[in-house]
Amino acid sequence: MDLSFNAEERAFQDEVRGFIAKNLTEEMKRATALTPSVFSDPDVGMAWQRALHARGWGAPGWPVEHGGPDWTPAQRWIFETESARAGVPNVNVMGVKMVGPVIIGFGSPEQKNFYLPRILSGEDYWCQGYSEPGSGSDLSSLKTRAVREGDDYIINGTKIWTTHAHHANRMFALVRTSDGPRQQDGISFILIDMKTPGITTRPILTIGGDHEVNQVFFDDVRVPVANRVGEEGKGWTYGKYLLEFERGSGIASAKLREGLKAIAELAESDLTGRAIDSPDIATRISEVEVDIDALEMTELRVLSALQTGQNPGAVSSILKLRNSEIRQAVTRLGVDVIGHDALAVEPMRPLYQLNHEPAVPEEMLTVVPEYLNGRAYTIFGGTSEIQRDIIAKMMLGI
Amino acid sequence: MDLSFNAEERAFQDEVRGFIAKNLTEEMKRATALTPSVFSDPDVGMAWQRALHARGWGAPGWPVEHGGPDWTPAQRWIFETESARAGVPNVNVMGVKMVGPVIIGFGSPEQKNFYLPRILSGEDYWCQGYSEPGSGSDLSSLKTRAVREGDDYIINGTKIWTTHAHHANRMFALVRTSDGPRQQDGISFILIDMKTPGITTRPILTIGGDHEVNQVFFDDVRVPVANRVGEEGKGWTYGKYLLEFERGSGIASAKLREGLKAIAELAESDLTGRAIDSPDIATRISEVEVDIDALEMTELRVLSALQTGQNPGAVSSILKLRNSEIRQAVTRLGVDVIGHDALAVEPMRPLYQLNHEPAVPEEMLTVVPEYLNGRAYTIFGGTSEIQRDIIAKMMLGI
Amino acid sequence: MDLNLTDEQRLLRESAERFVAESYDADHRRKMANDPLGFSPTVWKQFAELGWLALPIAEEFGGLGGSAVEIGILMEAFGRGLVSEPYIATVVLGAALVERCGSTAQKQAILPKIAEGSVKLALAHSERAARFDLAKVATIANKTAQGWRLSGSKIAVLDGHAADEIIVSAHIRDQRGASGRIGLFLVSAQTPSLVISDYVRLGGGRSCNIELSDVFLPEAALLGDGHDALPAIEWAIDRAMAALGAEAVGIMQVLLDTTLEYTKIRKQFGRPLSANQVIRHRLADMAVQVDEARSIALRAALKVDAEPVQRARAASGAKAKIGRSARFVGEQSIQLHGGMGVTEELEVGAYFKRLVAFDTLFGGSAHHYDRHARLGRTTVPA
Amino acid sequence: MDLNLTDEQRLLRESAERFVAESYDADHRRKMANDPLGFSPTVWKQFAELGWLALPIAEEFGGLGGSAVEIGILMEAFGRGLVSEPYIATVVLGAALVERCGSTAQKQAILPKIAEGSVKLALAHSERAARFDLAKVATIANKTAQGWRLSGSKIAVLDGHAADEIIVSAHIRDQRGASGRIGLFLVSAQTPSLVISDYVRLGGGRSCNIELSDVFLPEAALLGDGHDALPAIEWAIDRAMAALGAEAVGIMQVLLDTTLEYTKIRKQFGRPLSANQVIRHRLADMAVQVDEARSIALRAALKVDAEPVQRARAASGAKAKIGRSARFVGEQSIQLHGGMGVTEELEVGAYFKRLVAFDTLFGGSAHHYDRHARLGRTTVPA
Repeated sequence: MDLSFNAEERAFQDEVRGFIAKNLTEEMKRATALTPSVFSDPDVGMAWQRALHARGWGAPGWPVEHGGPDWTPAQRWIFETESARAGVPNVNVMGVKMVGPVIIGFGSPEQKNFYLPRILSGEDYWCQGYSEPGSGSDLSSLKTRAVREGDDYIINGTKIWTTHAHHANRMFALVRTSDGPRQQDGISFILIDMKTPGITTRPILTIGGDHEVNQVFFDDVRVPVANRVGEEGKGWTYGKYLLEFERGSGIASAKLREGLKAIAELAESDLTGRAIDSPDIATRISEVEVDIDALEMTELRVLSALQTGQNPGAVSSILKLRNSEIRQAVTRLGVDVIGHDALAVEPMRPLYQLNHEPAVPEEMLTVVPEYLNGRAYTIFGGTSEIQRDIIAKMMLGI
Repeated sequence: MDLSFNAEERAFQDEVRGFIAKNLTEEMKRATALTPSVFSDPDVGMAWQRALHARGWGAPGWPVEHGGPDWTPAQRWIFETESARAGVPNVNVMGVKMVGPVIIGFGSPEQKNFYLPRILSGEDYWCQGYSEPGSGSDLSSLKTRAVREGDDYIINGTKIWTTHAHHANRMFALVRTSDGPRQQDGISFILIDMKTPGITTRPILTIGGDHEVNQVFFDDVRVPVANRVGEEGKGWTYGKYLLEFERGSGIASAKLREGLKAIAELAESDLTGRAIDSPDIATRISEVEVDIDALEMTELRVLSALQTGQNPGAVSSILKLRNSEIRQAVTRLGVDVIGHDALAVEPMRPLYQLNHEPAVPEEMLTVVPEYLNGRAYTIFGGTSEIQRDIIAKMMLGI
Repeated sequence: MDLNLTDEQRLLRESAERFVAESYDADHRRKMANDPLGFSPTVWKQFAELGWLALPIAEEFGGLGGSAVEIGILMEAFGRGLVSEPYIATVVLGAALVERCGSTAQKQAILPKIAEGSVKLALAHSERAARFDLAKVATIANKTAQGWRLSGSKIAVLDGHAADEIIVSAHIRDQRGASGRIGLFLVSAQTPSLVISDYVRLGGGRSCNIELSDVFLPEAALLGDGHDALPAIEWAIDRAMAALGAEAVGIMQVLLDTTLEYTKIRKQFGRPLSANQVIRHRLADMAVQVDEARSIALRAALKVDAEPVQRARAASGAKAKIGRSARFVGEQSIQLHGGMGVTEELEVGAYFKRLVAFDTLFGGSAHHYDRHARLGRTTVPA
Repeated sequence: MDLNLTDEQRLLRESAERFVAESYDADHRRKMANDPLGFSPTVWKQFAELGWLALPIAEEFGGLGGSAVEIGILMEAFGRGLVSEPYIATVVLGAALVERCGSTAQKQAILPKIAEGSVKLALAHSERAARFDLAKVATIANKTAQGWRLSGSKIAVLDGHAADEIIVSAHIRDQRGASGRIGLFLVSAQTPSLVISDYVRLGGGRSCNIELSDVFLPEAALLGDGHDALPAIEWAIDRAMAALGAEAVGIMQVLLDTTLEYTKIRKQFGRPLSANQVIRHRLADMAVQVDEARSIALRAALKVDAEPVQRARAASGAKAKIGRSARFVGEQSIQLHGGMGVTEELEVGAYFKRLVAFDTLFGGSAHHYDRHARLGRTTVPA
């Protein structure tokens, strides 16, 4: 057992650091720091995607033949950790980490040839059409329907919580193509051009004041059958594959640590009247830091298991649960640290392009929106209640 | 609205204080303080019962015609509060507060004449036979059976968690006299002389090291039918009446406050290296104190409502839930306050009659046993889980 | 000893609840959120007509001589509607400070106007470097030949943008240098070289930061006679915290009711959310905390006129405990509403944000548990 | 970077788990609880034969040169059986301090004997007035012509009753008065005027209080050369806390397994307890906390040889977090066992009590979060 990196790993770490130092501009860093939602605006995120792609690192998790860099789990760890430390923008994860792997696993050769390079290069920007009003955590009850008409599907219905639908030119969606005996049967996985006639997008503002998610309406939207990934009615399987693909590659601790660091710096600053000297702030920072330490060790244990080809077991729900809870603890600590200044709402967006003097120092601008938006961490992607159901069932057999 | 007492209430308060000052000996106080279980040993508790009875205060909640003092709710509040402040022993609540009201409400004239004076005087010491192994919170599933044989019942079965069965000369018990369509039908309420042949008692030690509860076995125990209270098969109703009788008369905050005070004094003492100066002890004391303040206000709101004949609503589950949780918080705080000394176990009982020098100062002797025994607060009398079920159903309608 | 409402109190509650139910709805709140004033002058006039602005003011100054319990009844109703009128700033803080510290002339000049709705006040006390320490004031009032010269920066001034007069706290520095006393100064909002930067306040209404650079004031701007005003500031803020606690109870009650309703209707996996025992217990815990908050807020109100340590401990205890339950009830209301709870589409978020603001105002839970503890020590630490 | 067990580590785990499963059961524990020694000398001999007493000791002194990770593997297995042998006192604290502070002669004299099982040690450091502050030592060691004279009171000495030699910390006072240095002194348990009062320790084993009134010791009783021993004491206790953390993980795992089993079997209202979603989620939370505790205990073990601040933060962080989960898992195990959990009839109580003792040993969660915080400040408070 050894926590330290070997010589090759250290060399790779230097390489990543060098790359970031060369490519990450101050503007990108500032824009990322001043983004109170999970995703970077495309102008910021895609600039970084292009830099990564130029270096051959555009899709860390993909197989080499499709442009992946062929990293070991430890290398991915190092890459993610250094990226978080440096504060790089978020790339379009719906493309790289979500639809990409599904196309690689189940897409036709034509689909692979067409879509994958466009994801890598940043030419395409994807959004995900899974949730619907009325089918939150119970996704299999979805009602958006695709009816076959010749070589096309005619899609009617609506999707909700569609992150960056207002930026995306493509959507991958789960739609109902038939009514199976079980609800999850009869769902298909479809790729949709967002410029197709009949698609309209309604912004949904978060309580933090951000426009990140949308409701998307489909009104007789005609999509070629060729845009279906894999078999008709098997979409549920591909959706689950996507979840499994993600499992075990969760590297969240490094970002959490940076988030905590920013809050701790505020707490040690005169801007907050040195909140760190107030009762409980210092120990709460320690509590969260230790929680992050534990999460990091769990991630590393999973990584070590993966490295030797072992199955890490059903820890993905633990990682999801704790990651979301710790994120909320960090953002809540932020609100408590800035004290009086938490009362000031800055409604303008993006925060990195304000054209007036804000009521609070710039370092505080994202604190309250991140806390408010962060309530979603324990809701989206399966609520904490559902994660506990899963842990009880999968790990404990009850 | 007024929190303060009026002139009559102040006069009564003086009367109670005078009574306590005259009757409560230092030995009784010390023995009470050194009792780490809920109930005083009978030699201590019954001495206090006799003093109360001599003053006409032997049964505060009873009607005047049976020897009650005819107090207003405010007077009962004052009496309970002053008693808690002074640290008086616990009397035999199974007699005064439990079986007494049932006999008053449903007993025959003979039963009233025979039993009530003996409860008041302390001649009888009662224990309660409700729970059975296998029927914890689900009391209606009880299996101890009383079969009619002439003018007697023949009782077979076993009761558990019988507090002070090893001290009591009488037990009131719920037993099954027939199998109704619903489980709670066919249960009868029986008064049993503990000296009846066929009764054996097995001590059950708590994790705190105290002998407070027992398992009681009934092996062809012959009890006169005349010892049944009320109708056969209606015992469940009487048991429920008992709970309702208790409802609203919950005055727990004064005792909690005294418990907290003892811990706070330890925390401010050199014996604990002034634990109060340690991180979090002082604020945790405040947290618990404020919780007690809130509980007290809720108790007073209930009292005020009762005073004007209003129905206080379904707050009894809230009072039970919070009382038990706050008690546990107090005892846990105690363990954290005494630090290193929490490691020392004193196995001898009673603690007020130790014949050797204990490993820790006397003020600390009950701290760990009270914490350990106190785990029962959220279990007995309906677990906290069941209280939450009740609150959801009764208060919220779900 | 009697905690039942009097008949008058019951009537006040009914009329306040009715007014709020009739005058405040989602549309009104959205309008106010985008309004440069953040509240409705018409409603303020109605408050005056209903006697609410006169409520705590002594009868000799045109008031009704009401107690903190009545203020609490009003505030709980305000909470139900997320009322954004500057009641705390003007009536609970402003009028109280004028009444306690002001000269007779000042009281006669200001209090009747507050009662009739023609003057609004605000208290500018907090400073960024002081955090929640009320004794830490860096703003200086220099005694000059003509009066006073004030310099300093104030933040988080509740409703300062709407006030006619702002009560500014400053360390008094006279001919002999720093006096060690804090003074309260009545500063007209029209005073030149007073820079007020207002902003939308989390959860409704507006607050502002104020820059004072060499603000010249007449002699009479000092409220009262120059005794140290810190005890009065603590007293007034304790009253405000008791009132805000009652408001928070009203807010929490709405969230509890709304969330309960939602979990009964919303179906997942073919059955209502409330069929889940975990959700039933969560709601039970919310209900328990709302009930406890109601008890402890009432206690703080009943203790506002007790001796200072008792009063302060009751106010801080209530602020701390309600702050904690407010966060719990607020966060769980969002959680149980699922995705919709995190959006501006429902009103849950607005109520939640007001609770977050409540917990932050005048210091969060940890600050007030600590104050409660420090005031409660029977001995002084070595 | 590799957190998989090596083959040797896997073997160690298997043999330790097997030994514990075969040698420890409820009867054995009950016997030990009433035993004046509190553990079995036969088992101690077996520990020696298995090489476990030699595990962390350097090879040159008859040891195996094992790391904290191996100690952790052993301790987790010990936790599963509630082992009460004085392993922490003798091997983790005692041997480590001798090895770090002792002269070569002292090491040669003591360490091989520990490894072979013929000498047991204990550390007498805590004092009542010091609480958990390791730097606060009131015991005095006066330098005399012949050697040393020690006076003071020690409490909570782990396994002191069974030790052949007790390592006592004291402030060194020489000819020039107080030196400001803490010394460690080897005191034979047979030394006259040493009063050892032992007691049953919560959760198993025994501890003692020790009175030293004018205890005369030879010059050579001082461990090492009289450098301030505080850094060594902190280092040794950090190692002990890492080891105890692993033990706590073993204890919690047993409680989780036992409670899970019980809720599947125990029926209430006609169905197993585990049919309640609230109970399933409670168990899920327990499982999550056990998993987190395992991670953070491993981290503390992997950091025992890091530079002091990193080591201490890892040890305190682990102690604090595991202390908290230990209380949660322990208390919930009792709660879910219902009435039976609060009695000595089941073993749940014994495991729970050991966890309470764990949280208390060397300071509770709050103390260690505070130490973690103080060591982590990047700037010094004003």
